[in-house]
Amino acid sequence: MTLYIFKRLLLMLPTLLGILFFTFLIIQFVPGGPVEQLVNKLSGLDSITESSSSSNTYRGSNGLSDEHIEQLNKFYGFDKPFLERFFIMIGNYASFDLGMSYFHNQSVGDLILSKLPVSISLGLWSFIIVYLVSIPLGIKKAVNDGSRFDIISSTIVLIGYSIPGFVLGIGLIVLLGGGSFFDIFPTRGLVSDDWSNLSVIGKILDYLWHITLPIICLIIGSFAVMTMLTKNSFIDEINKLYTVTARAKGLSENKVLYSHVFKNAIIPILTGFPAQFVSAFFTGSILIETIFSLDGIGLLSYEAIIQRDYPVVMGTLFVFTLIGLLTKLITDIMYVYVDPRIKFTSSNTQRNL
Amino acid sequence: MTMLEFINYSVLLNNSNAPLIKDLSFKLEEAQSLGIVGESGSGKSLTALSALGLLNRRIFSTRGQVLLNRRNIFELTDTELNNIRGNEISMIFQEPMLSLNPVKDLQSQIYECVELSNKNLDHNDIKNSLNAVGLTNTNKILSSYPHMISGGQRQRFMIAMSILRKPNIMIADEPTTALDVTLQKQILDTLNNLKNDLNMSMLLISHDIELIKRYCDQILVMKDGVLIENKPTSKIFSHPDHAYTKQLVNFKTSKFREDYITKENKVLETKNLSCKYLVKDSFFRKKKEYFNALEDININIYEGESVGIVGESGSGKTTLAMSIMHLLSYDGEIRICDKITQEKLLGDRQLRRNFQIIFQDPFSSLSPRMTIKQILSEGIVSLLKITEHKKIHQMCINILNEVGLEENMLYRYPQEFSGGQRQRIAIARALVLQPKLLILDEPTSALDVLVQDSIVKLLLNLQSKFNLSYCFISHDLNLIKKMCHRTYVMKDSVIIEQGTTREIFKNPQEGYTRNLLESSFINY
Amino acid sequence: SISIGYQAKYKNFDNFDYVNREAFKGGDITISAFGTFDSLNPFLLKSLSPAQINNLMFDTLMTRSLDEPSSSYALLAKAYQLADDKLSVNYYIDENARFKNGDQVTAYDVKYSFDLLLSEEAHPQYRIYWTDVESAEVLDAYTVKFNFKRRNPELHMIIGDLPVFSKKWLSKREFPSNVKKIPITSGPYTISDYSIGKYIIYERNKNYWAQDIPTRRHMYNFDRVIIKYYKDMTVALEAFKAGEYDYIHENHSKRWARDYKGPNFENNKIIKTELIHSNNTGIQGFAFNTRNKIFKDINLRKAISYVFDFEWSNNKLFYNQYLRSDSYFTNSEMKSEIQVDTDELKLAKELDINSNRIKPKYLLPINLSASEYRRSLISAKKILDNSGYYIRNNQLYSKNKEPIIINFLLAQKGFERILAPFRNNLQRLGIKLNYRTVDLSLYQQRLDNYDFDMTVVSYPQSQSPGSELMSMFSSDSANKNGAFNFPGIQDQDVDKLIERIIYTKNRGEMITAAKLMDRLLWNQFYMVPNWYINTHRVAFYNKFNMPKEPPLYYQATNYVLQTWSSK
Amino acid sequence: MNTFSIMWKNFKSSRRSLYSLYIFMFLFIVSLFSEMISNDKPIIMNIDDRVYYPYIIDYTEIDFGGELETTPDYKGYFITNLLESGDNWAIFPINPHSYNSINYNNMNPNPAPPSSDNLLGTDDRGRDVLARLIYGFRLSVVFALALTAIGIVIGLFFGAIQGYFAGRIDLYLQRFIEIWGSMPELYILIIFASIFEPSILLLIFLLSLFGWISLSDYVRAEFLKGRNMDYVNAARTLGLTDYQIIIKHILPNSLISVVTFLPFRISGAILILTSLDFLGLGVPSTTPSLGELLSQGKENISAWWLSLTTFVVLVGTLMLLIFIGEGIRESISGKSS
Ligand SMILES: Nc1ncnc2c1ncn2[C@@H]1O[C@H](COP(=O)(O)OP(=O)(O)OP(=O)(O)O)[C@@H](O)[C@H]1O
Ligand SMILES: Nc1ncnc2c1ncn2[C@@H]1O[C@H](COP(=O)(O)OP(=O)(O)OP(=O)(O)O)[C@@H](O)[C@H]1O
Ligand SMILES: [Mg+2]
Ligand SMILES: [Mg+2]
Repeated sequence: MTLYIFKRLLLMLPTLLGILFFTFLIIQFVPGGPVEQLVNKLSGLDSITESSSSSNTYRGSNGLSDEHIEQLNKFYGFDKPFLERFFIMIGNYASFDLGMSYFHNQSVGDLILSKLPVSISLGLWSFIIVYLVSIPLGIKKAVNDGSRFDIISSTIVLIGYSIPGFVLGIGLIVLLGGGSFFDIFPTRGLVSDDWSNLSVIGKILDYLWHITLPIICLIIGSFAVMTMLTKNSFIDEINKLYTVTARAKGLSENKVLYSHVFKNAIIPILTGFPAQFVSAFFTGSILIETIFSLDGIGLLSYEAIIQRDYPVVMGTLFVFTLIGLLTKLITDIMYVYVDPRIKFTSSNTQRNL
Repeated sequence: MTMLEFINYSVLLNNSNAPLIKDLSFKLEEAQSLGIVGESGSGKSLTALSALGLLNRRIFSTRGQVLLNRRNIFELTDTELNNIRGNEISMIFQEPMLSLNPVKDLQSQIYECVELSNKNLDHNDIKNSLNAVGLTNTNKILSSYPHMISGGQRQRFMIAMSILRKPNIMIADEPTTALDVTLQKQILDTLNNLKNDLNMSMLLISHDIELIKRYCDQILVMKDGVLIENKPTSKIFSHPDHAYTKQLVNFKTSKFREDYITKENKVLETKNLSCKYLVKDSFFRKKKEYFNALEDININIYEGESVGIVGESGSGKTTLAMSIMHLLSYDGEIRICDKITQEKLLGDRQLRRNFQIIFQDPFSSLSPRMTIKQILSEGIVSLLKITEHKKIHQMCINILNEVGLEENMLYRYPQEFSGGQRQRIAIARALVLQPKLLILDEPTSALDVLVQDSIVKLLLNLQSKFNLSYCFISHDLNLIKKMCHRTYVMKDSVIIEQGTTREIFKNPQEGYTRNLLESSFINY
Repeated sequence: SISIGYQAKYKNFDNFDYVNREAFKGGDITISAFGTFDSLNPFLLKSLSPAQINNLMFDTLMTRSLDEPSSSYALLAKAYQLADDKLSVNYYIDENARFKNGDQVTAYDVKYSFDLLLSEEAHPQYRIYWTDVESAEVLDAYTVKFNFKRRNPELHMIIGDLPVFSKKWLSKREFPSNVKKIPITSGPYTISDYSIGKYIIYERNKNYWAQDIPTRRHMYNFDRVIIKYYKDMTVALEAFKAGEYDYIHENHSKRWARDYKGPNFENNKIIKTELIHSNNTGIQGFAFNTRNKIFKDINLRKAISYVFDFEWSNNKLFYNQYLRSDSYFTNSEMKSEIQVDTDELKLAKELDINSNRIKPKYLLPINLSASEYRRSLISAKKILDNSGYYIRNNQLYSKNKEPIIINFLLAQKGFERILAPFRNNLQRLGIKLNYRTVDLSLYQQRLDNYDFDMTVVSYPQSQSPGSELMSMFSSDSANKNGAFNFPGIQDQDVDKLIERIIYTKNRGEMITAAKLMDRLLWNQFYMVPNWYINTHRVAFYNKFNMPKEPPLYYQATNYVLQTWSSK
Repeated sequence: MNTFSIMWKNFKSSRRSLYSLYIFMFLFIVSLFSEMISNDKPIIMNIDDRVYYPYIIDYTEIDFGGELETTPDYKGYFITNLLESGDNWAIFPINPHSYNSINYNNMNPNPAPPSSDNLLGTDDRGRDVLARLIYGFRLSVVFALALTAIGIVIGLFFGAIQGYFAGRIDLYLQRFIEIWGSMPELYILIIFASIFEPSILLLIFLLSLFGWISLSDYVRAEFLKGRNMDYVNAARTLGLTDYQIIIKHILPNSLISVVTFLPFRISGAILILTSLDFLGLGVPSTTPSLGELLSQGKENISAWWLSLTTFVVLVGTLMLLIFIGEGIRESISGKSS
């Protein structure tokens, strides 16, 4: 196991390098880079809407001259050859410098850091709530498989799953945050504008008050998969002989479920952990973030992709994957902890003779 | 005082309404020990489970009453039931292999009992009860996971868990199938002592008539889900009523096996076979701890020969079998049929046709998502290369019949059988291939004498017909005596004695062997 | 004052006519902005600055009036002097001008501002804007001289738009990187509080040096201007209805018609109104790429133009909020009438333009009912029939047997709903139109390489069009990648007219040339004209006073912040 | 009785799953005949005592005495006029709109609320929502089934190999998957979009490149667990090949996650079209898909008939799929017999 972990940690380096390289390579082929984006903005072509009311500025003589474009290319560092740029980037990464954003006047590292509060707020809460609700619910459904409770709760979580996020988000805002019905919750941000002047309790309440709606939107769709997964993995285990033993010992039903079946059934749930974790904390929900004007890492990386802000794309990707790889390793180790029969070595024993 | 009473109790299958137990009525008095014998599949285990209210309601439905201390257990609330279970009534399950939680270490599993107990128990009690069942190396056992200990050790651990809390009623479903006679005796004596000291009542299910005779006051005989006889022990043996009972009682053990063997072709030869398990993998230290389960084992088996392996529980018999089957990594050399070595096997899986095994734990060796038909036909297709559906089907039916099962069971899943039935399925799966060498790891531990006898006859028959070789691993000295030309005795990972069965039984050299034979109920 | 080609309106004035002389100084206004901001330096390429920062914080040398097409009046510069050779201009800084910190505004600050804005670190838009300005020179503490690269009648006015900030704000080195330092400026407001990406509060400078000069009097009345950021339009509107901010400007017909409803509208807490304007709205339309073979035929372009059913679209898609574009200079005095006027004829003669081309403008069909539209369709079909087009299996072919299949390039999904009925109608003539919305960058790349059959083009125009017309309509630009001549217009007569528009000194002449150009372009069917709106759709809480009449040429939000006041 | 018929028997024993399957199949088969249910071409038409079959035969307007040489707009001004005069009549399908036909005669601006003409209203450009739902259901389901099937096959393949062989194979395959999975999917999609015209097939191909990754992790975990079971050893002794062991022994015991994710993957595949639309990679908006309707719902929040109807269809589909999935789960675990 020690050796295995060591090997895995070691292999992370080439993996990361590979990921960075291929992404970097692919970026070369993406049509339209930051320069095009800029040209687009400068020429006002990005703002053609249904009716573009005019802007009466003098708009330069002939669009962007070649000279200007060349300057821009240099500005973004596109004048250097591909490999050189790649190695410069790797060098910087090695010294924990994720580079500067093309469009924000900030280093990628700072940018990510500045978005962390939102991401952690949304991620942490939704992550916790989803697991805290789904697992007991799934277990209960497994125990009562086919009962009315099972069907009704299925229906509810599935409806939650299918409600399009924007409908729910906007719906909640219109209903609870807007001027049309009730004006109970705020419509944007993580805290009020005058947050810094509040008392400690006031700060906490204000914070909770702000994140209620976004968290509701975030989690409502996430219950279904987790609940069904829990239910299905439990159903398989719930009638095995060892549960009979446990019951014969006089363990209460909950004890049987949570301390005996749980460990046996947890593996599929555990498997989803890294992806859930990374997506909860980092990918987030772009939709919810926009609707509630929250600035998280999810939105950052998504916008970077659309705007061709390559340093941010690479930087966020790097951070995501690094954390993803680590959590994945942790889950793999957890597998062994959860089920001691699992081994990663393919020793002779496992060879099919 | 009546501790447990069944009144007109029936068990039905939910989806087919077929009765598995019909109108069962009997009483278990205080400090009484009641034995249940009966055909494999006759409903003994279901009866036992019913006493604790543990039948799965999704599969079975029940009629009638089960009174525990005069309270109908079907009318108890969950908390009441939980209080009763383990404290008042305790159970030892027939399948020790699967009755332990595979992903929890044994320590936490037994500590649960301590916590739930209404008596004040501590670590010493645990130690004592483990010692009582012959598990002396407590630390090693407690830190293990179920898959790391041998079949017999698991079974003893189960027993230790149940006696730990000193219940008023003990239900033991085939408690000693995986144990050698010495241990068997030790454990049943322990139970008996409990009975005498604490007025414990006991329901003992077993197919071992001798054992029942020795330890039970009253005996129930079951067949096809019906109670056919309920009498005090002495009466059963003197005046059996039912034909089946008569057969049971009058069953005579046979002689030593003495037919002549030409010791020509070696079917199995091991040279310096060793095998070790990784017990502890330390994260920080480089050192790993291993446990040597086999050390320098040299055995031979010739064509047409039956060889017995007896030995202490946990001495490495199963490990030996698994390494012969090339399912474990080992050091040393194993040759099968003179030519099959590890390398050869790597190149050609078909060679496995020559040697097969019946696992000690039949249940877990049967895939839970496959029907019996699929399980049986798999080997036929892959090793015998028979693809004709009709033919396969016929072969499946034939072999099922030969092990005493019925055709209509072909489409059921392993979890829908009784312990003995599963064991026979495992036997059928191996036999249908007619391998040159067949390793049988406790093949008849869950079978009653009659079925066992018919299986033995079948094996002998096949042996003489096809010149097969058998390697019996068993605690049942009777079986060894009946079947085996030669016997090896194992203890603590090594072979301590070998010779013809007669030599060993008549004139044991080692203390362990002598002990073993002395404690057995049979006179040789 | 500076004005291009006409007499400036104001002389010795107290205040602009469009301000409210009774305006009360004080109170707050809260407005919304879309997206985010991440820097307080509005001049960088790599940053997003907060909304309105330029207007509210930075005084320019000169300031424009909103009721004239193109006139600048003194602000930081009290006077200017254009050199005789027209290759340089001197600006004389007002000695009273003060930065917020009390420092005088000097020529050094002006030069410093100019140099930084033209440096490589600054947003390239400034370099583009002042391409023709060579350098700035300090003549003395209050005089700065700008040298020009070439003569251009607008240039001295354009440099008057230079925003000025204090040298003390940022050093040259800090300029590209320090984005958190509040600019030291001489403008009417300063930043009192902000939170990146969430809100910014501008506070009125009570000691604003220009408080009482004519170009500022009775303007910038709110004590605080608060801007809140939203990332979603729908949510922003809901927030407005909930009273989270006071004023909103809408530019979407569907939302304007459907979503501006609710209790606060009914009880008149919110006023929903349209402010009329005279901005030159230029033209927007579905442009044909005449570089493509099929679109070289004007008849096809004409027929397709006839098929577009503006009235239906306006009625069924736009809630009747739009007017049909009828010129390349819609809603302005440069729009040519249908009939030729004599000035145009004279100009045509003068520029040697073939008089055959000086014809009345083609009228586009107006379809008030389904039957009228059918007539338009049939007349479009006649046009095609007459020029040799034919139909096989529901597909139209040109004389040269080319199938007429059009790929319409889109960057905004919003246009799909407009194209869908158009597409179905074209089908009736056997013309296949496929529209496809692509990623913005990809779109830009395609535009740059003119890789499309048709696309939506918008040519906004200023009140006094100038050299930007070159890039839009001149023959030179037709083959230059990255220019704005999307239809591929190559017309020597148009080239001549552009020249005239840029270099004439007389606004009247300029207007005539523009009209003539409009006529020539219009009759060539380079695009299917779209629509325009001559009002700003705004809604606001009923707590503001405003001038009686809006000015002529203005952007809604700027105007509100400049001239409105609290009740 | 073979495996399949046993499974089917088990499946049938769960009523809910069986009915769900029936309903789903019914809806799907009905939607295969969308053209007959919802179309703007009349089935039969009588004009000036001549009978026409526009549904089968492609007439031009000339055939009806008009001027245009293309297929007439049967709901348009010309034909409507014809039908109103004399004894002319026409029989339209139940819902007289096709997925791309625009109701030019609607009284209300678009998106227009439900009316007798458009039972579920129109979308933002005047197309009939009901018609788009019917056609969209068909396309989305086919698309989703294809995508899901491919994703599951590939995911099972990689997951099984990793989990079963473990050791080095697992170590390297996992690294490969990590690299593969971290590719900027959107960029790859954009690159392809700039090279090819978007189409359903292209989309299925592109999305399949990455769609399997999450599943393979689950399968891997279950195989890691499953390969140590005794019955796997038993199968080895029977000389089964690795492939047979994987397929017959471990796989049936490792399907929890696959079965669980199945319905969600299908509905996810339906929705994925929405999120790709704006890149110009989603299918062209002329193709009817539920995703397209939903994204219209997003643009037109106040037009509740857009999102509500789509939502109902989605929930319904998802429920049916979940119940079917539950039946499948029970049928492989052989719970009832
Ligand atoms: N889940 C099930 N579904 C269907 N039949 C079952 C199921 N469990 C047990 N049976 C049947 O019930 C009968 C009684 O089973 P039980 O386990 O009580 O037998 P037993 O007397 O303990 O036999 P053995 O001595 O072999 O253990 C058997 O015939 C068995 O086939
Ligand atoms: N996976 C494992 N890890 C560590 N130790 C193991 C493992 N499997 C078995 N052992 C140990 O190896 C020894 C031999 O086990 P084995 O199963 O071969 O015994 P056995 O002779 O078959 O006993 P029984 O008669 O009880 O079945 C036991 O002491 C057991 O604790
Ligand atoms: Mg039994
Ligand atoms: Mg053993």
